[in-house]
Amino acid sequence: MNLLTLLIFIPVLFALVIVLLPSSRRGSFKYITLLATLIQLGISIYIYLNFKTGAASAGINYEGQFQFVHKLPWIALDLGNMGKMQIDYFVGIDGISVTLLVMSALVMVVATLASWEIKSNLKGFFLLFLLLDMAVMGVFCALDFFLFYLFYELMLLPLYFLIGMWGGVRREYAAIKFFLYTLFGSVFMLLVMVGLYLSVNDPATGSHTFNIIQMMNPANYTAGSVFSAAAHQTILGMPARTVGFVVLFIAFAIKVPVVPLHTWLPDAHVEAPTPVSIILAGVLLKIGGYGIIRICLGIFPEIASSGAFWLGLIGVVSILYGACNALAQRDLKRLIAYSSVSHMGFVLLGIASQTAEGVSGSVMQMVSHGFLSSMLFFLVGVVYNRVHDRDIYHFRGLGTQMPQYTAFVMVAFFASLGLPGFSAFVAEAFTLAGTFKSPMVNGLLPYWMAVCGSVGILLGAAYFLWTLQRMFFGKVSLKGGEVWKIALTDINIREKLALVPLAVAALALGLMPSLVFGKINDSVLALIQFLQAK
Amino acid sequence: MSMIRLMFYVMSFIAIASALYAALSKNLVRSIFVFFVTLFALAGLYVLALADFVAVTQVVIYVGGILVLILFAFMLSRRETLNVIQQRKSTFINMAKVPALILAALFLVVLVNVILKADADNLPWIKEAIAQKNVITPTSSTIDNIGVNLMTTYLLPFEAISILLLMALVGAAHLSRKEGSA
Amino acid sequence: MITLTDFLLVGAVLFSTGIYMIVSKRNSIQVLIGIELMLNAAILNLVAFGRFDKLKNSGQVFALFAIVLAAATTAVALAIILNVYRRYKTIDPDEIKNLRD
Amino acid sequence: MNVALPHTDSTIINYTLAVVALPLLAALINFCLPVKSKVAGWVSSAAIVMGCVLSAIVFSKVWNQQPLHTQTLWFTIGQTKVYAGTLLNNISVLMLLLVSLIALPVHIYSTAYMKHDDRYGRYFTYLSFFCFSMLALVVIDSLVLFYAFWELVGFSSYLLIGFWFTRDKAVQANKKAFIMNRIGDIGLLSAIIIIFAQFHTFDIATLFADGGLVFKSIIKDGLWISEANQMPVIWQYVACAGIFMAVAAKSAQFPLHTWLPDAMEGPTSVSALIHAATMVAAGVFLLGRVYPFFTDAELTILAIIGCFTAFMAASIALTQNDLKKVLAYSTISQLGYMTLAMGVGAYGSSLFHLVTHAFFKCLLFLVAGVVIHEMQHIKEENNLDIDPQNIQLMGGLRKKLPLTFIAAIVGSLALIGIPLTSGYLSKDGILIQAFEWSDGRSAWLKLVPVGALLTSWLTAFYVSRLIAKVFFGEFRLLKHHPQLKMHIGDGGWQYRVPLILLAVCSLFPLFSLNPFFYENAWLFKSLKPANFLARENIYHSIIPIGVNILSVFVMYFAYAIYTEKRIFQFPQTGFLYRLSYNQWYLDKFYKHAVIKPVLGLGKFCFWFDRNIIDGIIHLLDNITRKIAALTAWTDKYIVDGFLHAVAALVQSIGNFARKFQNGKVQYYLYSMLLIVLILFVLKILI
Repeated sequence: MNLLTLLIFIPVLFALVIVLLPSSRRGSFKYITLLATLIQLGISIYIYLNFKTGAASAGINYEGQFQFVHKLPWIALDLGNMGKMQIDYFVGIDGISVTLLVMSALVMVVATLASWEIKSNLKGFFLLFLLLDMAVMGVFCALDFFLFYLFYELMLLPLYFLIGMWGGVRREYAAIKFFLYTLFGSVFMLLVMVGLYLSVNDPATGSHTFNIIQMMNPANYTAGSVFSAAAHQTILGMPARTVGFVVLFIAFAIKVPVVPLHTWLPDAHVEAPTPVSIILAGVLLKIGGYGIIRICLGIFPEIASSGAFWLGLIGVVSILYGACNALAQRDLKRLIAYSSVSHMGFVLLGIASQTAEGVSGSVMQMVSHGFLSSMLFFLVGVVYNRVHDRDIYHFRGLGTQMPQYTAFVMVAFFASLGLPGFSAFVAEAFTLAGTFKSPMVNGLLPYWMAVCGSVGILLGAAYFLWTLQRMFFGKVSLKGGEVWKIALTDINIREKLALVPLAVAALALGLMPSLVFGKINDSVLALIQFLQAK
Repeated sequence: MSMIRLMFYVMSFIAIASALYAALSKNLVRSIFVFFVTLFALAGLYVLALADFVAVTQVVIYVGGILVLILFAFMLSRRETLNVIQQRKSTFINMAKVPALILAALFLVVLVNVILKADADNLPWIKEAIAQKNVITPTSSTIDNIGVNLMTTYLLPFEAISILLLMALVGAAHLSRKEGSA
Repeated sequence: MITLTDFLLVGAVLFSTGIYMIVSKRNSIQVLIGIELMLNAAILNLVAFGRFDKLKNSGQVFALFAIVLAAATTAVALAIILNVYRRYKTIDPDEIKNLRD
Repeated sequence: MNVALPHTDSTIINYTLAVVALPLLAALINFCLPVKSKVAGWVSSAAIVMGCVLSAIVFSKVWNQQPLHTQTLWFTIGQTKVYAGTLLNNISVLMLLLVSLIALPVHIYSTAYMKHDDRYGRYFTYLSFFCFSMLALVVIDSLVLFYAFWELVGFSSYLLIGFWFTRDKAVQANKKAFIMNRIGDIGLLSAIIIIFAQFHTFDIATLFADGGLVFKSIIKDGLWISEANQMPVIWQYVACAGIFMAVAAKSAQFPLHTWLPDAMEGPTSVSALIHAATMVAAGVFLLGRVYPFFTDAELTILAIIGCFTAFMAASIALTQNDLKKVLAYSTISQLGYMTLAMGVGAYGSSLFHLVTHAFFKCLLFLVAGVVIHEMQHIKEENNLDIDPQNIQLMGGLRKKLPLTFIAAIVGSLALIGIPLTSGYLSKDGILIQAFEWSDGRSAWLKLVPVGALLTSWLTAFYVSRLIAKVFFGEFRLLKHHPQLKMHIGDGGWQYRVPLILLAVCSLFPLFSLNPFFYENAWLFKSLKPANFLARENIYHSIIPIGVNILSVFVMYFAYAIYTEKRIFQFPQTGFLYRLSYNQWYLDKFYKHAVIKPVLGLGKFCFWFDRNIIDGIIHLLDNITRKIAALTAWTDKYIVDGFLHAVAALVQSIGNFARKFQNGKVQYYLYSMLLIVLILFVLKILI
C-alpha cells in the first residue's frame, strides 16, 4: 500500500467507522477522529523522515523525481476519433509539499483537540471533518490536475457545512460568502483545466492528459492548441496563456487570500467554530500558496515572470492592508484573521520574487503560519468557549486571571510578530531578503517592495502588543464581572496538549530552520532553475 | 269597406285586445275568462278565413274542453294558490316584466317584418292555386272534403294523433293520481 | 277581401302576446294560457293558408290536428301543474329550480 | 567548526559559549521553578558569577590578540549557506566582560531589591534571559543572528519593563519600548537585507574586517559596487539609515528616544542593568561592529544627531522631578556623546565612554534604587500617598544613607567628568577629538563640539541639582508630614557590596594609572583609530581645564540654588522651562503626528474593507439577487400569468354560461327566444 494513498484515505476509513457506529456512542467519535489524525501525523512524519533530498529527487518538473508516487489509471475512456480520455489517480510529493503535509497533519490533530467544544450533531461534524481532512491531504499530494481539482472542490463542501451549521451568529452569511468566493474561483479554474487538458498530450500515450507535470513541459502542447506557448492564441483579445494564468491565480489568490479578494476570510473565521477556524487558517490558506507555486508558476512560468511585479505588488498591499485592518479591530478573532491576510502577503511576495530565498521563505512562512495561526485561533477559542465573548475591550488583566494561558498567548503573539527564535522570523526575513535580491538576480521586483514589506512587521508588532496590553495586562477588569471571573479558568491539560506541540514546532523551526529548508531546498532550486529556463 | 272586412277588423281587435288583457291581467280568473273571449274571436276569424269546420272545432274543443279543464284545474287547487298570486304587488308596469315586454315587442317587429317581406299574397304556389281555382270560396262546402281527406290522405297523421291522445289521456290520468304511489 | 297578410299579422300579434305571457308570468296556468295563445296564432296561420288548398284541405286538417293536440297538451300540462303544486306548494315556475345545475 | 583550531582557541570558544549559555540555562531552570521560588536568585547569580570568571579569562586571552572567529553551518537556503558562530575581537570581548561585570552586582542587588515580590522567580528568569541575549549579541558573528539577539534583548527588556504588568503605565511603557525598538529593528533588518543582497553573506567578520568586503566596495557614478554586485547608491544610504534607525531606537537617540524615560517603569535594578548600562549601549556597539560601513558624510550626520540628542536630553533632565527620569535623560545624553564620538571618528573614545558610563550610570541607578526603596518604605510605613520617585519630596538623605550618599557622589562626579573619575577620562577624549574633527571642516560643524561642551556643563548642573535635592538640605517630606516615622538605612550587604564595587569601578585606577590623560588608558590604547592625533595641539590642554573649572562653578551654583536657596529661584513658567519639562513635546508630537494617523489609517482601511470591498461584493450580490427576483417575477407573472389568464378566461366563460343554468324554465325560454331573435336580426341585417 502506498503511503500517500494511505495518508489521504485514512480519514475516510475512520469516517466509515463513525458512520456505522450508532449515535448513542457519540462520545467516542472525537477519540476516533483523534486516532485518525494521530495515525495520519505518524505516517506524515514517517514520510518526512524518509524523504530523500538531493538534486536527483528535486521533483518540480521531472516526474521521476517525485517520491512516494502512486499512479493508477483511473478514468480511461476511448472516445474514438477524439482520442482517449486519460485521467490518472496520480499522487506524489516533492520538497514543496512534504513540509506542508506534516504541518497539515499536525494542525489536524490540534483541530481535533479543539473539537471537544463541539456539542451538537457530533456525527455530522466529525464526518465532515474527516472528509475535509482527506481532501486537504489529497490536494497537497495530487499531481493530476483532475484529481487536484476534485480534492480542491471536495474541501469546499464540508467547510461550507461546518461553518454554516456549527458557526456563530452570522454563520449563514459567512458560509455563503465563503462558498461563493471560492466557488467563483474554482469554476473558472475548471475552464482553464479543461483548456489545458485539450492542449496537452502525453508523449507516452499520445492522448490528452491532466498530468500536471506533463503540462509543465512546453513540448507536450499540441501545436496550435489554446494554451500552447508557440501558438499565441488569444481569448477575448488577450493572450490565452495570460488569461489562463490570471484565472488560476485568482482562484488560488482567493484561498490565500490576497487583497482585495480577502473579505470572506474575516467573516468565515469569525463565524466558524474554533476547529474550523484552525483548519481554515492553518491549512486552507496554504493551499492557495501551494497552488500558486505548483500550478500557476509550474504551468505558466513565463507569465509568472512577466507578471511578477503585480504579484509582488498585491503581496505588499496585502501585507500592509491586512496589518492596517488588524489595527482597527476590536474582535480578537477578526484581528487574527486580518493578521493572517498580512502574513500570507509575505508568501505571495516571496513567490513573486522567484529567488531561492524568497520561495523558500514563502514555504517556510506557510508552514510557520500554519502552526502559529492554528495556535492563535485555538487560543481565541479558549477564551470564547469560557465566556462567549471575544471583544478585546471586554477583557483586561487576563494575565493575572489566567497566567498560563497568557504565557501561551505571548508565545503565539511574539512568534507571530516575528520574534527571532520562532519560525515566522526566519520566514519573513528570508522572504524579504529574497525580494530584495530579486532586482539583481532576475530583475522582477523593484527594491522598494522589500522595504515596504518590512513595515508590515512593524505594524504586526503594533497590533499584537496593543492587544496584549489591552487584554492581558493591567488590573483584572472583565465585562462579565464575577461570573466571568469564575468562568475564566486557566487552560486545562487537553488545551495544553494541543498548544505545546504547536509552540514547540514554531520554536524548533525558528532555531533549526533546516528542518524545513533542508527538505525543500533542492526542490526550490529546481523550481528557480525551471522558472529561469522558462 | 265591405262588411267582411269590417267583421275582420272587429274580430281581430277583439282577439288581440282580449289576448293583451289576458296577458296583462294579474288576476288569474279574469285572464282565464278573457281568454274565452279571445278564443271565440279567433273562431270568428277562422270563419272569415273560410274555415267554418275549424271554427266550430275551435269552439267545441277549446272553449268546451280546454278552458273547462283549466277552470277545473284552477278550482281543484286550493284557495291559497289564488292568495299567493293575489298578494303580488299590482303595479301596472312591473320592472321585472320589462325584458319580457321588450322581447315580445321585438319578436313582433321581426315577425311583422318577415311577413311583410315574405309578401304572402304573392307567393308562387298561392298564385298557382288561384290560377287553378284551387281556392276555397265562400260558397263552397268544405266539411265533406275534409272528412274524405282525413280518412284518405291524412289517415296516418290522424291515427298518430289518436294514439297520441290516448297517451296524453293515460299520462294525464297517471300524473293526476294522489301522492304516494307516484 | 281580407288578404293573407292581414291574418298573418293578427297571428303575429297573438304570437307575441303569447311569448310575453310565457316569459313573464309568475303563474303556471297563465303560462299555459300563453302557450295556447301561441298555438292559436299558429292555427290561425294554418287556416289562413288553408284557404288556398281546396282539394286537400291540408291547412284546415292540420289546424284540426293542432287543436286536438293542444287539448291533449293542456291536459297533460295541467296534470303536471297540479303535481308541482302538490310538491312545492307553488305554481310559480321561478321557484322550481330543480333543473339548475 | 569548519577550521581546526588550536587547543587554546577551542578552549576560549568553549568558555565563550559557556558564558553565553549559562544565563540561558539559569533562565530555563528558573522557568521550571515555582514562580515565587527564592532559589531563582541564586541560580541566576551563580550563572553570572561563573560567566564573569569565564569572560575575564576569555578577555585576557583575546584582548589585543588576533580576532578569533569560528562558525558552523546553521542552515542552507537556496545556494546561500547561513552560518552561526562567534567572532571574538577586542570590542566583543570587552563587551562580554562589561556585561558580565555589570550584571553581577545588579544580580546581587536584585536578590534583595526584589525580595518581597510575588513573582521573584519570574524576575530572575527574565533577567537571565536578558543576560543570555545580550552576551550572545556581543559575540555573535552573523548579521541574521545579530538581528535575532538584537530583538531578543528588546524582547527581554519588554518583559522586564512590564514586569509589574498590572500597572497600566508599565504596560504602556513596554509596548512603547517594543514598538519603538521595532522601528529600529526594521531599519536593521532592511540594512541586513541590503547588505546580504549586495555581498551575499551575513558574516560580520568577512564583511567588516580590515580589508573585508565592505572596504572593497566603492561608490561610483551613482552606483554602489561590490565584488559581486552593484546597485544604486541610494541603497547604501538606505542601509546606513536603517542601521542608524536601529541605533537610534536601541540607544535612545533622537528621534526614537522617547521610550527610554518611560521604560523607567520597570524595576530599578532592571533600569540599571538594561536601560543604563548594557542594552542601550548595544546601539553604540552595533556602530562599532559595522563602523567601516559608514561614509564620511554619514558619519557627520551621526555626529550631529548624537550632539543634538546629548544636548536635548540634558536640557530635559534639567527640570524633571522624577529621580529615575533625570537619570534616564542623562543616559540618553551620554549615549548621545557616544554616538557623537562614533560620528567624529573617535571610535575608541566612544567605546571607552560606553564602558565607563556603564559603570557609573549603573551605580547611579542602584543608588536611585536604594533611595526609592527607602522612600517606598517610608510611604508604606506611614500610609502616605506619595510618589517615591519624586525628588521634590526628598532632601537631606545623606545623613540617613551615608554609604549611598558617597556612592552617589562618586557616580555624579564621574557623570560630570571631574578628574580622578573614569568619566573624566572618556568624556574628555570625546570632546577633544570632536574639536579636532571639526577643525578641518566647514565652520558650522563647530557647533557639534560646542554643543557637546555646553551639554557637559548642563550635565554638571542637573546632576548637582539632583544630588542637592536628594541628599542635601532638609527632608522636605517632613515639612508636610511632621509626624513621619523614618526607619531607613543603607540596607543589607546585597545593597552595599554592589554599590562599593561599582563606585570603585567608576574611579580612574581601573582604566588608567594617569588620572588626567585619557590617551594613556589601556582601553583606549587598544581601540584607538589609526589616524589618532598625538597630544600635540592645544585642545588637549585647554579643554579639560576649561570644562572642569566651569563645571565646578556650575556645580556650586546648582548647590547654592537648590540647597541654600540663595541667589534666585528659576522661574517655572518660561517657554524654555516648559519645553524642557514637557520633554520638548515630542511624545505629544508623536501621538498626534504618528500614532493617530496610523490608527486612523487602520480605521480607514477597515472602513474601506467593510464598505468598499465588501460593498462591491454586496453590490454584485444584490445585482444577482435583483436579476433573480426579476426572473422569478417574469416567471410568475408573465409566463405563468399567461396560463392563468387562459384558465381564468375559460373559467369566466364557464361562469358566464353557468348563469343561464339557473333552473328557471322561463329564463331558459327567454334566452332561447332572445337568441332566436338575435339570429333573426342578424339574418335581416346581414
